[in-house]
Amino acid sequence: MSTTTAKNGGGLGLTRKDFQSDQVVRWCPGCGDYAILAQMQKVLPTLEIPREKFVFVSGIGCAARFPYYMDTFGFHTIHGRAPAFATGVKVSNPDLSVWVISGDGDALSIGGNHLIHSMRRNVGVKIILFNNRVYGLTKGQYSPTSLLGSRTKSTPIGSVDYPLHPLTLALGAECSFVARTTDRDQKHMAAMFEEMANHEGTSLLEVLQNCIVFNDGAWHKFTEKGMKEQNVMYLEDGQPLVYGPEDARKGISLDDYKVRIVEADSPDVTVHRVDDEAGGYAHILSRVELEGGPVPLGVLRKVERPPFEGLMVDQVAEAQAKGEGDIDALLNSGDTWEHH
Amino acid sequence: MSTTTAKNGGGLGLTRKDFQSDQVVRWCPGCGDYAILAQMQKVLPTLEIPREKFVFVSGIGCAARFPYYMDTFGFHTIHGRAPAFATGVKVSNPDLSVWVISGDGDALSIGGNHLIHSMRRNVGVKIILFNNRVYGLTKGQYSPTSLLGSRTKSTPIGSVDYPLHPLTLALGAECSFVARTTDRDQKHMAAMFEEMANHEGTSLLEVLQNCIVFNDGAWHKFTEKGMKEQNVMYLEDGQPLVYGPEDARKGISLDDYKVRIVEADSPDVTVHRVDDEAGGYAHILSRVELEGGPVPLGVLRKVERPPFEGLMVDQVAEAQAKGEGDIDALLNSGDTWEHH
Amino acid sequence: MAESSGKNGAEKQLVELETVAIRFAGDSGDGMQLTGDRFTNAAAVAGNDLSTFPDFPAEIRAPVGTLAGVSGFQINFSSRDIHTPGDAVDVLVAMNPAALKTSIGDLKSGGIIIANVDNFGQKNLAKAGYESNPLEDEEFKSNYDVHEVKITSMTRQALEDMELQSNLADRCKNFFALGLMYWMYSRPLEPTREWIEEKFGKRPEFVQANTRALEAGYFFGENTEVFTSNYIVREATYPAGKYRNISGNVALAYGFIAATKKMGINLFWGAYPITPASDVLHELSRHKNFGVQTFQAEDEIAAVSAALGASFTGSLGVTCSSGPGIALKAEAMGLGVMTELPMVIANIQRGGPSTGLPTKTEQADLLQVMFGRNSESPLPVVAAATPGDCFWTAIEASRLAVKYMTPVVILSDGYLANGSEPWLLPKAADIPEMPVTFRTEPEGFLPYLRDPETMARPWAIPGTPGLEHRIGGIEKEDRTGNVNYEPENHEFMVRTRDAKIAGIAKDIPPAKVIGEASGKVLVIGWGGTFGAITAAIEALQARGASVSQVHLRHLNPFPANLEEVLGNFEKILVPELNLGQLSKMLRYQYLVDTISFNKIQGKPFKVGELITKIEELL
Amino acid sequence: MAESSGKNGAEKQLVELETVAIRFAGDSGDGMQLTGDRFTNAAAVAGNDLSTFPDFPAEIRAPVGTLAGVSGFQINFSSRDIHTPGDAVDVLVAMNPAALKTSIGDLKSGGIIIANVDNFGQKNLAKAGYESNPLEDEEFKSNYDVHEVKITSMTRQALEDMELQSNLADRCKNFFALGLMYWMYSRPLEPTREWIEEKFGKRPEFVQANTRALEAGYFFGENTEVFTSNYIVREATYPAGKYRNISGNVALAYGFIAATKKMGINLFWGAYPITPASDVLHELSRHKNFGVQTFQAEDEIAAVSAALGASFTGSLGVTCSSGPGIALKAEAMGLGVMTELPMVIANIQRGGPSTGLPTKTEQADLLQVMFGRNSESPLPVVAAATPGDCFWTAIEASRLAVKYMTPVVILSDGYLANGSEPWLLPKAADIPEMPVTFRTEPEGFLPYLRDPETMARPWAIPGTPGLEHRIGGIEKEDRTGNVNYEPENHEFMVRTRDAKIAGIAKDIPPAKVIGEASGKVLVIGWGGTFGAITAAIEALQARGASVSQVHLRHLNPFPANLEEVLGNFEKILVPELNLGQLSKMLRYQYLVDTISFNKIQGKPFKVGELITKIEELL
Ligand SMILES: Cc1ncc(C[n+]2csc(CCOP(=O)(O)OP(=O)(O)O)c2C)c(N)n1
Ligand SMILES: Cc1ncc(C[n+]2csc(CCOP(=O)(O)OP(=O)(O)O)c2C)c(N)n1
Ligand code: SF4
Ligand code: SF4
Ligand SMILES: [Mg+2]
Ligand SMILES: [Mg+2]
Repeated sequence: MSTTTAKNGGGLGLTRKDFQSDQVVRWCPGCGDYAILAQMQKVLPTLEIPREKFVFVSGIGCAARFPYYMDTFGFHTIHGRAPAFATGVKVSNPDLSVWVISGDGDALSIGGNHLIHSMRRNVGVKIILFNNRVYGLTKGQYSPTSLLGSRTKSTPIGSVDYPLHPLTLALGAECSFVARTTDRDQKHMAAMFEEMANHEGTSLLEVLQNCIVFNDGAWHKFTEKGMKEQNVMYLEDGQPLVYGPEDARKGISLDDYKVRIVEADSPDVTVHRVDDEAGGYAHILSRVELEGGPVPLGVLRKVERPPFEGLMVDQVAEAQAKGEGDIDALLNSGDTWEHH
Repeated sequence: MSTTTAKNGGGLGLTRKDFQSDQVVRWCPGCGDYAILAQMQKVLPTLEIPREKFVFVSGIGCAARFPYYMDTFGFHTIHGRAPAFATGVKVSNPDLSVWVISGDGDALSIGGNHLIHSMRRNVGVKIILFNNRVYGLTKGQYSPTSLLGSRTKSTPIGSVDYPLHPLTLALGAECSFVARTTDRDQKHMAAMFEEMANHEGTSLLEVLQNCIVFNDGAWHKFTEKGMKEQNVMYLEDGQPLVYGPEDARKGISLDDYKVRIVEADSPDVTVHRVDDEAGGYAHILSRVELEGGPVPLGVLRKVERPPFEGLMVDQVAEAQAKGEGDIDALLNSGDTWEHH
Repeated sequence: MAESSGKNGAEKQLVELETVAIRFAGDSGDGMQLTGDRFTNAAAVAGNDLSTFPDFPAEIRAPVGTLAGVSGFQINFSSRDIHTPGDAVDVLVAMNPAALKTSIGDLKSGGIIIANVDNFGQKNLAKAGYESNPLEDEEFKSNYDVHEVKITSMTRQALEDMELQSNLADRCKNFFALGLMYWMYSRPLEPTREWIEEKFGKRPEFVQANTRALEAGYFFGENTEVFTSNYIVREATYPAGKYRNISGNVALAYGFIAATKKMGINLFWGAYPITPASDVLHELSRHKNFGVQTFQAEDEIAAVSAALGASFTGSLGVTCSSGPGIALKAEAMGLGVMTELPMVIANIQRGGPSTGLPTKTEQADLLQVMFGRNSESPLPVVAAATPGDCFWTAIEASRLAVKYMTPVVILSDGYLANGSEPWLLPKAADIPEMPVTFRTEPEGFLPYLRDPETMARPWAIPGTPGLEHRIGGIEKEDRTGNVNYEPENHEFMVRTRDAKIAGIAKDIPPAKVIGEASGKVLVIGWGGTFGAITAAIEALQARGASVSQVHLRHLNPFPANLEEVLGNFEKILVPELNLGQLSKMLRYQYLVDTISFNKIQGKPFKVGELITKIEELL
Repeated sequence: MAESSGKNGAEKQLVELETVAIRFAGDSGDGMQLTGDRFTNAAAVAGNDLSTFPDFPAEIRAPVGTLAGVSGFQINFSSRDIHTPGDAVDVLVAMNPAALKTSIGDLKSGGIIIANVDNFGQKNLAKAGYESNPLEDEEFKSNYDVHEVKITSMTRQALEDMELQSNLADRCKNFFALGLMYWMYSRPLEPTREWIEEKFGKRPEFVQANTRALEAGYFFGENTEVFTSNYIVREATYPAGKYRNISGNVALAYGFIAATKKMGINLFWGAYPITPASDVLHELSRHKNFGVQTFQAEDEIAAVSAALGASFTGSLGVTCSSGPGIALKAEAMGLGVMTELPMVIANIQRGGPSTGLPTKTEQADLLQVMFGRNSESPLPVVAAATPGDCFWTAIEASRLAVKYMTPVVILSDGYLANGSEPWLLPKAADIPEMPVTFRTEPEGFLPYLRDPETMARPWAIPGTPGLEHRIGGIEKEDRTGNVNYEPENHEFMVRTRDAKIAGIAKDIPPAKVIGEASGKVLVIGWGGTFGAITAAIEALQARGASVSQVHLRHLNPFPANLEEVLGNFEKILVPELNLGQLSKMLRYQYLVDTISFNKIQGKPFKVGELITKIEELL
């Protein structure tokens, strides 16, 4: 429930508190979701967008409870379908800032099709995929991102499904903005939210998120002090792919479609480019950690393509420019006759 | 209906006729589907597999009528779900040769999710995607592969959806075998069917197929004499990416993640490799024609990964090896007590 | 009454008839639908009442000459009020043996056959499963008035000097058949000539070829001695006004356009193609100038979801499909019920179960839309009675959706969707205004605070300052709409949702009894059987039988007076194209011992079937 | 009857009781489910009859101390035959104020409260919405027998010398509470000690800590003067034999394992996780040694599709979900009906509509499974009555599926799924053999040639030489199963499918009347309300009331004698946890004026509610 005083935003001094709803947050203590919520509540007031223009749409899952905690418009829909609902919202009013909150099960298992179709259409929605490699809400089954052999409630002797890699899939669906962050990296997450907020077309952000209850530590390698330094590579457009602690910097070469770890100052180090039209570079980049490298955090790909809702609205506007619809004219179109 | 005489196949002199059912083929005269059917009926008898081991599973669409015309086991299911049905079939009896027949609407629109999940699981089914860039059976709406701006029954003033590219998507879903052919290239198609028959894990073959009624000529550039010579590039593992008529051969360089057309004998010409683990090379290859190059025909990617049904069956076998299930033991497990 | 006619040729009889039914039947590629359409238009413009029934195969183009490939178009036209395409036809135009075979059972004894003998060769006869040519069978010939016409060759002849490819010439043969029928039923050629001009204007050779074929057919009738009489069906005496011929799917599209225009909001159409619903999408996609957004989604689930998202955002979200697609929408419809958002779900029913008979009609999804969702999930259901009525049903569904903040289901069917009838054009001004008021006032706003009269919650759309709120599919707290798991609140909300829908009974017209208010038999129907039932009732009432009729537009809730109405009759007959679904609903609701009369053949009722059944009960 | 007890401590009264209901209630993290489980086991081993009702929040871990986070476990145990977890509880163990608040309404007046006062600080009281501490309220104290126990601090004390982190020590406090209850109800500690050993064996410090906490609780009861009496509930006199305690979901899993083992075919389980159905998947995935394949699909549609594909290939394909997931399966279920393949669809119902109350029980999906598919799409529906009965229901559903070549729906619900009861273990040998015969003979094989008795078509699986054939969702020709669009064939097939399912009535037991065969009131129920209805009926019959009971396992078709049975009573009461769904079915089928009694609170009926209602009718 919102407060009854209208806030018109627009640099009108919105604060973090303005984005906190009156509902008690009900995630498990220590869940990575808290950090994501907090960061969102911090970033939104800085965007100079009136609060009433924000819509959060979600499916079902722990992550999907997110909209209840944001004092914006929110729609907690059904499992897997959030991108489709969000498409209806965005197309109905392209002026809104529409965010989709989804989990790895919600977005990639039951919802995989809507996800890829919203991305290929380039619907201007901002999708945050909370990837904890498990089904949290239903208490611990494996998900499409769980590793082969995962022992979970539904796979007590190990799963036999190869996982999906969300960013690779997104690139296969030609998503125009593809990025990754972690639930522990507050500043980086904030930067990603801001970039998404400003991207036209679909943006997909994978957040490596810790489910402390059912899959604790899934991402520790990339989030914990003492490990993340070696295992994380921050991406900067136009900058070389380098990572590692100051005293042991390494570089990544992606020459000839292979992942190679090289010295940080090697001439073979690949320079990052976000505007990878053909997508092959971003594809291999999305797999660096699978080939023994670090996990890339940041924007993997960002290309410009007119968003779906714009094309849709333009088409209607063009048709209307040729003459707004008139019911009588419509009914009287075609062959008519007078009967006496 | 099958004939009542059993054919055990296995080099037992099966012929094309053995694979023709008694149902009248009901596609439009001139439809590209005929050629695909004919080729399948020619290739299967050469595989030394008994006829009763073949199962054709399809969704709904013109293409999906295919199983009715094959004198094998066939299951014409519901729209978009064929890969899921086929998964149940294959896992229940991994010994069967299971083929999925699907259209661009069936496989990529309503069925996109099952498609990507069967591919990421590497279920050993052979998927043939009849891509005619239109909904045939429902009489001519645009499909997810239709070009932006397509004028169809449902988009009389042009579509505003960017298309999906089936092979790019398949690579995003990490499909272990990805190939393309056309409905006019009989020999090439036969070679592809054979390769699929022998691949373990999911194989996806896109067939550029002409719908003569609703989208005639969609692929003429790649299938008609006088045009295809310039526009088609045949892929051979270990061979350079070259194409074009004898007197005007060209090469494709994919260096540095860009598509460049070069002289056929240029040292920059990229050498094709099907075993592209990381998938970035295959990804860019799947987009060569979008970047102004020819359309690649043949196997884009083929990597080995144990198929899902094998892992599934092995897990059950292992469990059974430790002691076959006994109902009494099961019921008596846990805390029990005698009541007198 | 007969007068003599004939200009250049033999003196011929002009016989006046009251009602004529013609069936054009041929291969899918023969253009029978187009021919039927044109004839329909001519009959309409001549002021006849009429009803049509297109019937086409499931395959796009089944093999030429086969039974599976036959495409038919039946038109019934009359100088009196009629309601159906006719139980049996007076004239059968059969372009090949398969067409003859599939339609002959519907030809009246003694009826006219115009057979295109050019196609009655051995091969075609065999494809149709004829061992010998029926046209040459003496018994057959004595049963019908058989005219063997060389339609193909005469068409070719007429175009001989045009140097067309022969297959192009052959594609004009339907116009020859049409011309012949125009002569036979005294229709002017002019409107069709104009139509050809307009349609093929860009290809002058097509214009010429088709026009010549049309004229050739006409003159053939006029000049040869084969036909000794032709006929006239005079203007019907239906209400004066401006008319057009309209199919159910077009009327449905227009209805939604009109409704949203009257509401002053945009129409968002989320759909996934499926026979026989796709044409509504096609039609709407041509009218974006009304601010209509058409979204061809990746599947039915996305279609309904996007529609509900659009409704949340202040458009009227509508989704349209047929049975199998409706099944996929169930979960999202349930969310619509829980979130109490306006939305319309149109189900153009077809034969089932499963894929069933995709191009055939049926009305067997009533219980599906009533109950096909988890738990208690009530929503209003309305059904269209005739093609033109689809327009008004769309408006009524939209009105209820917005006024009561609820998803509403419309039931149409394949017969209404593709069939057509002359339709008295309403004026925009005659359509009631239905202005929408979105909530804007933050003071006192609660998402689930209900209007005391309608029990509707406020429609508060994103973008409205101060109304930020969250909704979703988990049980909601009364008034606030917050997530709430308390037992008493749940029971309260379940009963409230139920009461809201039940309460709509106060806002809909009472069931209207056609005929005496009490008596022996009441025939109660719904949906596309209206025409056939009405025709049967009229015939029986004309004979003085004690039979009355109620046709339900509102299936949930039922009109408030329905129980009383039912109580006034000795027997209640419920004819349905299913195994008795409305019948079940009447039984559990009113404990009335309905008599079900069912037909599940993918075809509408025949008037005669109904009359026979009703007579049994009288 | 009372005897004196007490070893080292004060002399205490040992009071014999017939029936006791205890509720353990605390935070989700407090381990109440485990505590309840252990107590249940102890009661079971002691030979009591019992019934349990776990009730947990929708959130994984709602904020500590809040009402939303309360997790409860109720157990009713008795020396006589009981059927429900008890309308009200005798003892409430409340680990914090929120637990007290949510449960106090269910405590009998004068009932015992064991409150962990360590958690009754200001903060926790506020979180539960208490303005002051109820334990200090005089009126409150006079209404109940309140025991303020420092469970947390005493547990910490008991573990003091172990140098555990305090949060680990605190996690043992549920064992303290359990130990106290063991003392209070005279249960031995040994089995739980052993269980702790087995469960935590790998972490010796856990074993020690939990054991000590358990003992501390027990000794606290024995030694302090707070409790003046403890109780004994003697063995119940239910049938002799070997028992275990079983929940509905485990029983369901076992039933399918047993059924397929008896059939000699593999079980293919296609499922997508959803509360409260997931546990069946979890259980089955542990028993692959029975040749069980568990497939966690990408969604419910894939789950049912893969199951049907597996059935086509000769496994028994089963899919399991809850309401919203069942909605998604509708289309594929229709394909199962059309292709006449065996398959079982288990629906573990939960509160709705939409996402509803995911962790609460309801029985409101009956009409959904009956009618939630396009067109006429009949299939058998069976429902389980008690947790243990889920086993037999699974076997019955499997039997019908394979014998009649049809999809079959099982209805269970959240209450049965998670609740448990002592279950008389059947012997494998007692389960009827159900050998499956696949068709192998090519001679005379036609895919839709039916068995004259069952009307089932042959099961002819891929891999069988000479039986190559094609099936699908388009209407099928009688006998051959080829695609067929003919009107008469369609009607024939629709009626045949209907008749096949209706014919199953011959193969199921007649409805059994519990009580007099005729009389004033018949209470007719189905599903998980069995326990509550039975308890109510027994109580009333004991008082000589003219009331009888029928509980339906088969909901479609109904038992053949049902109409006759209904006719023998003046009033028919249908209690349901919905708005009257079976009631509707009885009304339309038998035109009987049922009286609906409905509760939709996500909770089972209380026996008292039913008694009151029935008494109204007597
Ligand atoms: C149709 C349907 N199927 C299944 C469910 C049960 N369900 C709810 S959330 C969920 C998965 C949650 O996993 P994820 O999306 O990864 O979110 P998380 O809880 O991990 O944040 C499932 C299976 C449902 N609510 N609806
Ligand atoms: C649930 C459902 N939705 C829609 C349809 C209608 N439908 C049948 S086939 C089809 C698309 C066919 O296109 P494609 O897969 O490209 O096959 P093609 O006919 O072009 O070979 C559609 C929309 C259906 N049968 N079922
Ligand atoms: S279950 Fe996991 S994802 Fe869900 S709230 Fe708890 S910690 Fe977070
Ligand atoms: S509609 Fe197109 S795809 Fe379908 S059968 Fe005809 S030509 Fe082939
Ligand atoms: Mg997750
Ligand atoms: Mg297609």
